[in-house]
Amino acid sequence: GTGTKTETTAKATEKAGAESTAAETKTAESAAGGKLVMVTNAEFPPYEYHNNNEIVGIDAEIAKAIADKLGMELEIQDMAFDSLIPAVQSGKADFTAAGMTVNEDRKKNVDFTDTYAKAAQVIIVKEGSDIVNPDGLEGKKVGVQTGTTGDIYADDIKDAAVQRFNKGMDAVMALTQDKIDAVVIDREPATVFVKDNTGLKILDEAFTEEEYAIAVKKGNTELLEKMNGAIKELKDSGELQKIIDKYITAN
Amino acid sequence: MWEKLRDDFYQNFIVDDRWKYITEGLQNTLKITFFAVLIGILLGFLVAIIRSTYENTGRLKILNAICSVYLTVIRGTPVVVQLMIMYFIIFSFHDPGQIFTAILAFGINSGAYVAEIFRSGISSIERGQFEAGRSLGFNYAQTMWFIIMPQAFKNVVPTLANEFIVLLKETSVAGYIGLQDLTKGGDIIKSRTYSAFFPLISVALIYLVMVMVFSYLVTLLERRLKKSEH
Amino acid sequence: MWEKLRDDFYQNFIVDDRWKYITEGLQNTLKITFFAVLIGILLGFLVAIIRSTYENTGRLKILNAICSVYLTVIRGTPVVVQLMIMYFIIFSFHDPGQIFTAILAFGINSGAYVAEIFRSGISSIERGQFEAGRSLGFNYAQTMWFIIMPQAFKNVVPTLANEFIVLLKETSVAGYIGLQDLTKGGDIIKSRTYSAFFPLISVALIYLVMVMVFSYLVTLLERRLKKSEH
Amino acid sequence: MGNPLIQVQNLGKKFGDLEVLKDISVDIYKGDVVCVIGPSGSGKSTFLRCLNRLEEPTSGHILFEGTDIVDKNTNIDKHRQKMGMVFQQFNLFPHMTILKNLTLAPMKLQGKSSKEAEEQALKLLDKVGLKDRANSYPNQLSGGQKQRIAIVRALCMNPDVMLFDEPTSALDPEMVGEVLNVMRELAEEKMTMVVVTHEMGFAKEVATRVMFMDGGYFLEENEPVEFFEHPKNDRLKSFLSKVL
Amino acid sequence: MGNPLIQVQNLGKKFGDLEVLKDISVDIYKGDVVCVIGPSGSGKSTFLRCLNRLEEPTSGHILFEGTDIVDKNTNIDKHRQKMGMVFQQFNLFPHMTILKNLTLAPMKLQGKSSKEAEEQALKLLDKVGLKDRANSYPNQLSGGQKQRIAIVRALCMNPDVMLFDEPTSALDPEMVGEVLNVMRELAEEKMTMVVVTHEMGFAKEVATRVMFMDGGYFLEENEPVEFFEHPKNDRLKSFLSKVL
Ligand SMILES: Nc1ncnc2c1ncn2[C@@H]1O[C@H](COP(=O)(O)OP(=O)(O)OP(=O)(O)O)[C@@H](O)[C@H]1O
Ligand SMILES: Nc1ncnc2c1ncn2[C@@H]1O[C@H](COP(=O)(O)OP(=O)(O)OP(=O)(O)O)[C@@H](O)[C@H]1O
Ligand SMILES: [Mg+2]
Ligand SMILES: [Mg+2]
Repeated sequence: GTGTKTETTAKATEKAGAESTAAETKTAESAAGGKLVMVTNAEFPPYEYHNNNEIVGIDAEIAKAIADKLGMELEIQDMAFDSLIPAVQSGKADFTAAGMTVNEDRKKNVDFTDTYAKAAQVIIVKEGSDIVNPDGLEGKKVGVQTGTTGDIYADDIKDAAVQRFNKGMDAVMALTQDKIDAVVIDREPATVFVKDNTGLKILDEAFTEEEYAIAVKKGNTELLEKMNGAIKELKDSGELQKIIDKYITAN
Repeated sequence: MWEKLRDDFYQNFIVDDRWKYITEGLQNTLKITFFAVLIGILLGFLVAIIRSTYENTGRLKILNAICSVYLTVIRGTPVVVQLMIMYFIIFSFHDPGQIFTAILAFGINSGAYVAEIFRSGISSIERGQFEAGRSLGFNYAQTMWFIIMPQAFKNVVPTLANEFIVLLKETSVAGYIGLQDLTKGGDIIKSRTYSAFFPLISVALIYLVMVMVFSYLVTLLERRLKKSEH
Repeated sequence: MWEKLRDDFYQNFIVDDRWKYITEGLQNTLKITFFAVLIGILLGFLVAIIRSTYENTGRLKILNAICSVYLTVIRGTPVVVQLMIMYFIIFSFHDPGQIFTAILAFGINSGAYVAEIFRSGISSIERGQFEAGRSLGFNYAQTMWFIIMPQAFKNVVPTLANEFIVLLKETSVAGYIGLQDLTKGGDIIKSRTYSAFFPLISVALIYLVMVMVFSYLVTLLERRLKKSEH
Repeated sequence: MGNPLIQVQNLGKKFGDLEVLKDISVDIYKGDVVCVIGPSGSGKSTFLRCLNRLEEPTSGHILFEGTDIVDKNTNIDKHRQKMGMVFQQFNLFPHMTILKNLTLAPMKLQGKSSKEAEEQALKLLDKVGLKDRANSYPNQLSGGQKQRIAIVRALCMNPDVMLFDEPTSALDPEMVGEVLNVMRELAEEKMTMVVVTHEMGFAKEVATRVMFMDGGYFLEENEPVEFFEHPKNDRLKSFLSKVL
Repeated sequence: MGNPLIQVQNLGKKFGDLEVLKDISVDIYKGDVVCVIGPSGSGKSTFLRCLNRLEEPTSGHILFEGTDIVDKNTNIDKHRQKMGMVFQQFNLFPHMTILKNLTLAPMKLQGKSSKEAEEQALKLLDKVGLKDRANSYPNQLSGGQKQRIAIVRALCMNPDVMLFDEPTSALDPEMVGEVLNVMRELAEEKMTMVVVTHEMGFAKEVATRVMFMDGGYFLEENEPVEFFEHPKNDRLKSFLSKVL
């Protein structure tokens, strides 16, 4: 994939690094000219969001670290969450890192790397809400972000009216404006949302628990293995945890 | 290949009753379009009357000024921005429901275009008709009511019916406020199956069929109106 | 109150250079609109010629049929669905870039409406002009080229210029394929500051100002064309 | 002769900078058939339209039955009911049957019952030979028929004066006669009429007075024989030489 | 008299079910000035337009200078260059100056240089008294001037026959004369002309033959004096009684 320079991109500053890796990637079907194209939905702090006209966040930094290890240039494109997997499938992007939970449906369509973070779907409500645990969602108006795991599981809540927003933030805003009763969304962005908006809280009991991983095109084992190697290195060196800590605690 | 198509179809529509996203979305799309058209016609008619009266007689100056602002603002901004303003700003303290919000936003938007339709309908009636009415002794309002309006209305009925088609397509951005319309219904399926082909194409086909059917009805209507023209 | 507004303004535009989301988005919006209009005019012109020729002479039957399908499909489906089909289905194996995809989708969409503009421009030229040309001995193509087209083109220039305004507003859904246009620029700010008012209103204002400026230019153009009419 | 039915005093009319009527004074008496002739663009229509204020005069006064109808406070709608007007383009109401065209104004404005209004309409329709077309729509009639209906429509209000603006110019030559015949009968019944026309034959035969308008003035006025046979004004002479 | 310039043989023309021309045969010779008169809708225009195939005849043949122009294989564009046509509505090209209107066809179709074409155009313009308007645009002219230009435009192609369809019907009465004068001069120069007209005076004075069309046939044909003074056909008699 290529992108014109006016696109919302965050380019890794590193030029193509170690010659040997660069030569290798040339042969990989996924890479064009040593560039790795990542797609994400940059409305999902702290994993990915816009800041200073760049897409930043945990995923962005991990991806950059991986790209550095592979000696490739990283380009990040922003799109709707439910478009991410189709973009990877179609080869428009090499991979997606978007706080994406591993589940069976998705596994049918893409290959996941080793997981790099634990996550949970949590419930945000207004302070003083009568919803105190996941069972309380029954029959309520529940806001989710289209295509997220929260969206998919919310389908199973009994009698709930699920409202699907293009962005998690729009769902939170609808909650603060009393348009809905609760938002089901990943824990990390939820933490940020609650911190940034007064009068919101996260219920103690999580809605579901799961793990995040990076997804590549099905069958692209070459890239998958390389990324797994890089992730392992980052984990072992503690670099990965540093990145997560930086965002989760700094925020 | 055939196998794959069948499987894709199964995944996209049958599993988990996913076709319901489409049918529910379609219902909402039709509901929004229908009521928005009603609001649009009402609003457009009022605005057209006010503006025609001002142009012909110089009366209703303040109302006319308000109408001008309304037309400029609504025609000067994209409907999706209007929809978001309605949802996130105007109804930020009270929620009348997404569907209602959408109906209101699209209705107000439509009104600005319908006003132009009515106005051109009125001004397409020859000046001589107006003069003939006045010279018989009818005043301005009587002339408009007995002579101009019935002719103007008949002229614009097909265009008004067309406005339904225009709005049908415009409401496809209703998903911006989390509302599950037809387009969003396809989006949701796409987000479940990670395949774009079936959901997008079937949504497009449904719009296409609806537009073609309504266009055909408009043609019938036009023909009937023409026949009743003596 | 005043304090709060100032702070909100600061938060929404100054902090982290957030205003840049707007200016960059605006650039993309203008770029997409401009090139889409060019494609639309080109395509619309071709389609109009083909259809007029078929109607008048019965030639170009197959091309005319293709044009009919094109017009029906494009006018029968919402532009946002077309945009997504272009992005997720048609360009699913090769990505020419979001901007290019958007330009193409909006251009193809616009072409279907521009074709109608041209066609009504051509048919607004009195039949007598065509007959005068033919009776002097010009053939069909010569008559169209020397006599009909120059008049038709002059008639539709203001409407074509208007098409720019229409598209400017339509491109506001470009965010659907992740492209950062003006509307999406405001959205991003909104997602950073959790306040809808400033980003949405300022986006609306920018559209409004652009539309008003372009409308004014179209009026100037119309006046100039009228003046050059002898 | 008594008081004039219409007294035009120093009438002036400008369209922007264009001074179409300059200083027109003329009295029209009951029973007068005034024919106005003149070159195209000389202001004939404008003059006629000022008489019932379809055009607002810029200066001067028009007294109709003693009331100054140029005065903004005059209820012009009331007075227009007494002044029938017939247009070159007929201007029948296409969305109504002939009968509805004829009865609308009497019913809505004079409060006549539909029975009364229809009786009168049918009587007048009979007189112009179109009784059988009462339930047709205007577009089903020929030009000549339309114009006769338009005359009847005006007559249904029992006007005191009839204003005609080139009533036969939009007609095929064969249909001119039938319309002129109706007007001729009206004149014989002593209807007061002001007729802008290019039909010199009609003017010669039917008019009590013929007036020549050019450049915003009435340049000559006379009874028809003298007017056509011994014109005095040079412009009238040259005009007549072209059109006769 | 030699061979006819135009031979119309059993010409028929239907619009859908409406049979407008039924079975028309007529020969037109060089120098003929044929005036066609008849009631509205009788098919006069249709007949004239068939002559240069602006309407496709449904049956019959039209031989022009020996070639059957009804034949699909005939290059009608070539033959139309030899048949000038003048329309009721002038149909000048509004986006071009008068000179451009006149020189376009000679330059593009006859390959004349712009100098040649302009010289000829100016000569003809001078003849109709409009040389000073060469650089005007059509909308700056009066109706009579426009029609004279339209005649000149056709003449610039040096046609062998001129077809006129009610060339004066759209004109103000004062302007009729100037156009008829141009046509009269053409007739004197022995131009072959077919003229559909309501101007009986012109027909009487200028025509070599007058033909009366009604119901899709030519019902009577004669030289003008006999035609107008001793009409034989009843329908012609009634027609003349109305229009004269
Ligand atoms: N509403 C108007 N605005 C501007 N100018 C006008 C208007 N109505 C008429 N005129 C001008 O006033 C002049 C007189 O027009 P008017 O129609 O009275 O002439 P007329 O004598 O009736 O001519 P005709 O025989 O062609 O009907 C013309 O130059 C005309 O262009
Ligand atoms: N293109 C057409 N389609 C259908 N009917 C037509 C068409 N052109 C003419 N006609 C009909 O053919 C008949 C003859 O028309 P034509 O114009 O030849 O009459 P005309 O003698 O020239 O009348 P006029 O004096 O009014 O010009 C009319 O009834 C007319 O309605
Ligand atoms: Mg007039
Ligand atoms: Mg004719």
